[in-house]
Amino acid sequence: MIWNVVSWALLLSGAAFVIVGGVGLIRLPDFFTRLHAVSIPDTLGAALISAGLIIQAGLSMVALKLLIILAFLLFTGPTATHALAKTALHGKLAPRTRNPEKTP
Amino acid sequence: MNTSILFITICCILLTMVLALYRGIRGPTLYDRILAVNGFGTKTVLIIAVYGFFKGRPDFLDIAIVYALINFISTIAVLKFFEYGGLGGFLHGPGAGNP
Amino acid sequence: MSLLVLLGTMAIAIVRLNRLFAVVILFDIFSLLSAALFVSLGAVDVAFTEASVGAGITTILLLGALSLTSKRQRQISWKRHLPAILITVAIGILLLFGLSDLPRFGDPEAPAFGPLYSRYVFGSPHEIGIPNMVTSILASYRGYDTLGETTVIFTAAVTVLGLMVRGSGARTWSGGGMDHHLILRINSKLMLPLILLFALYVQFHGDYGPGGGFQAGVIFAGGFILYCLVFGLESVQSFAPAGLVRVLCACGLGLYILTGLCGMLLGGNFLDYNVLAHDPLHGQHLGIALIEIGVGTTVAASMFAMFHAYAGYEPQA
Amino acid sequence: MIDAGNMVYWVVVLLMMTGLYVVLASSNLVKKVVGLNIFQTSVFILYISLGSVSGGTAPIHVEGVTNYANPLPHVLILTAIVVGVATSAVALALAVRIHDAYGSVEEDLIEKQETEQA
Repeated sequence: MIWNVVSWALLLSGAAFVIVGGVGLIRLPDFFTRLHAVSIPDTLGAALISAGLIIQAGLSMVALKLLIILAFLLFTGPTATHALAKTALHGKLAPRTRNPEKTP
Repeated sequence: MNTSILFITICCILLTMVLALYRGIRGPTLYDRILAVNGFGTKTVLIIAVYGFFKGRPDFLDIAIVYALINFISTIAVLKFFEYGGLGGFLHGPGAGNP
Repeated sequence: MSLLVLLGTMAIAIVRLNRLFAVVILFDIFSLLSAALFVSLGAVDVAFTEASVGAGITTILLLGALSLTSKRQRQISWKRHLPAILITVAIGILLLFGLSDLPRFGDPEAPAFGPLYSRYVFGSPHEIGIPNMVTSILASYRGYDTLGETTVIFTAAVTVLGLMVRGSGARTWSGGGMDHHLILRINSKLMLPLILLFALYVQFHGDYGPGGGFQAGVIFAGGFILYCLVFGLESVQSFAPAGLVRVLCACGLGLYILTGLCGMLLGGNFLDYNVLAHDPLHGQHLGIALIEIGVGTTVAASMFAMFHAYAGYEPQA
Repeated sequence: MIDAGNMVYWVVVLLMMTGLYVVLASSNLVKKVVGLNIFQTSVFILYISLGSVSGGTAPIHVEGVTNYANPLPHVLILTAIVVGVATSAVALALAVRIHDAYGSVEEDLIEKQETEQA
């Protein structure tokens, strides 16, 4: 019973983080700030939701697969975002700064 | 109770997918679109995992793993296309892929 | 349900965009969405295929074609729009009329659930002896169909190679990797064995869960494509030379046909696996495993060969 | 005809129409291929939804479950997807060669060149 409650709490908080990331993707002003928004559901949201599901699955093959999924996500997500930021910088996309000329 | 919690989680992820979709359609830069695709892939992975539990047959997590992998590969392909203007060598010189 | 609305939105957004690069990206999202829809409709094997093929290979091939052609679409004149809209609306109205004849969605009395359905669904666990009915139909009941599809893929690969590769295709390339992405290079190196291992798991687990030769082949090719993208085209030449890949394309198809012929030699029909071993169930297992390997080899080699043809193409002056 | 259960069919028709429209209206050959792919996806969804049954699960045998979705359309569509990507690869290869020969993948520009040569 207590594990059920823990699992629900993890799932709901994970969902909350996913939503926060989504809102950030819309609301933040430029590309580099939006990168931050995407990494929240990629890492924390995915970790919390998988943890909640693992508790529900118990010790089984399903839990192992969930762990593999989590590992892949934690591996690929930051790598892809990093490469993306690097490519954007190379592609002459300037981050938005306090410089009044650049603020829209 | 458990199913309703799972349902709420699915709804939250779907809402975020809609938001990412908005970013993917609106742009403004192409990097934003790639970012949207990348985020969208992660959310699809999560939604498939949660959906399996919601339906009571969580044996299909393999699909979620494929998503995570393929999403990574296609993101890298897009980046490569961008930076080098092609999938292979320097076909048109670096930076030629920039629109 | 909401997935459907999203799909519709995506399609319309694709129509409206003129920048082809954005179109490709949106198409990537579109196939992710349709795969999620397939999962929710219970078609896990189809979702598996769509996820690996639609979102992976199609996107990469479209990008390859874009890099060799123009990146923008010209504005379309109204002369072209109007007849297209008229034809589309007319056909749409006809299709809507056709809808009224379709059975209700999810109706268990629909014609699709006749005797054939019962035979496949309830006969397969006894006759073939594997839990995944999709695999048993794909490889055993309708093995002829799958042989045809594999031949189509082989032919497509041959056509693409014929169109895009000049000379022996064994030219050496230099400097094609993503050299300054250090983190990406190291992580890809770590990912590659995991991807290949997972592809093998999909290949051999296809009897029990979603997966099989088609999906495994695509994932296998995907791993090599990732390596090619990050480290340059020539890096793969040492262990997967172009000639070997082409031979493998044919070998997979050959294995499939040979398995079928073995059935004939042992006294059964073409692609009859019951006679392959001492008892029918064993024979079925053996036959399905063999032709899945054949399909996987052909698909992996064809996909990789096609990627290589696009990536290594030099435009003529 | 208009109820939530049949919404899948409506989306299928919508996707078919958009795919057809892209194929007809756009002059760019690569975009035409994308349109063909959209059209193809709509056919896939139609087949799969015809084979699905309310309350049915994925057609992988487990003890105690008797209500499965129809596996036959799944097989047809599974192979159709892989064949679809193979044929689009051929189409794109042709587009690349056309670009080599004419310097463009826009239909009207190619036609103009053809008429000038004739």
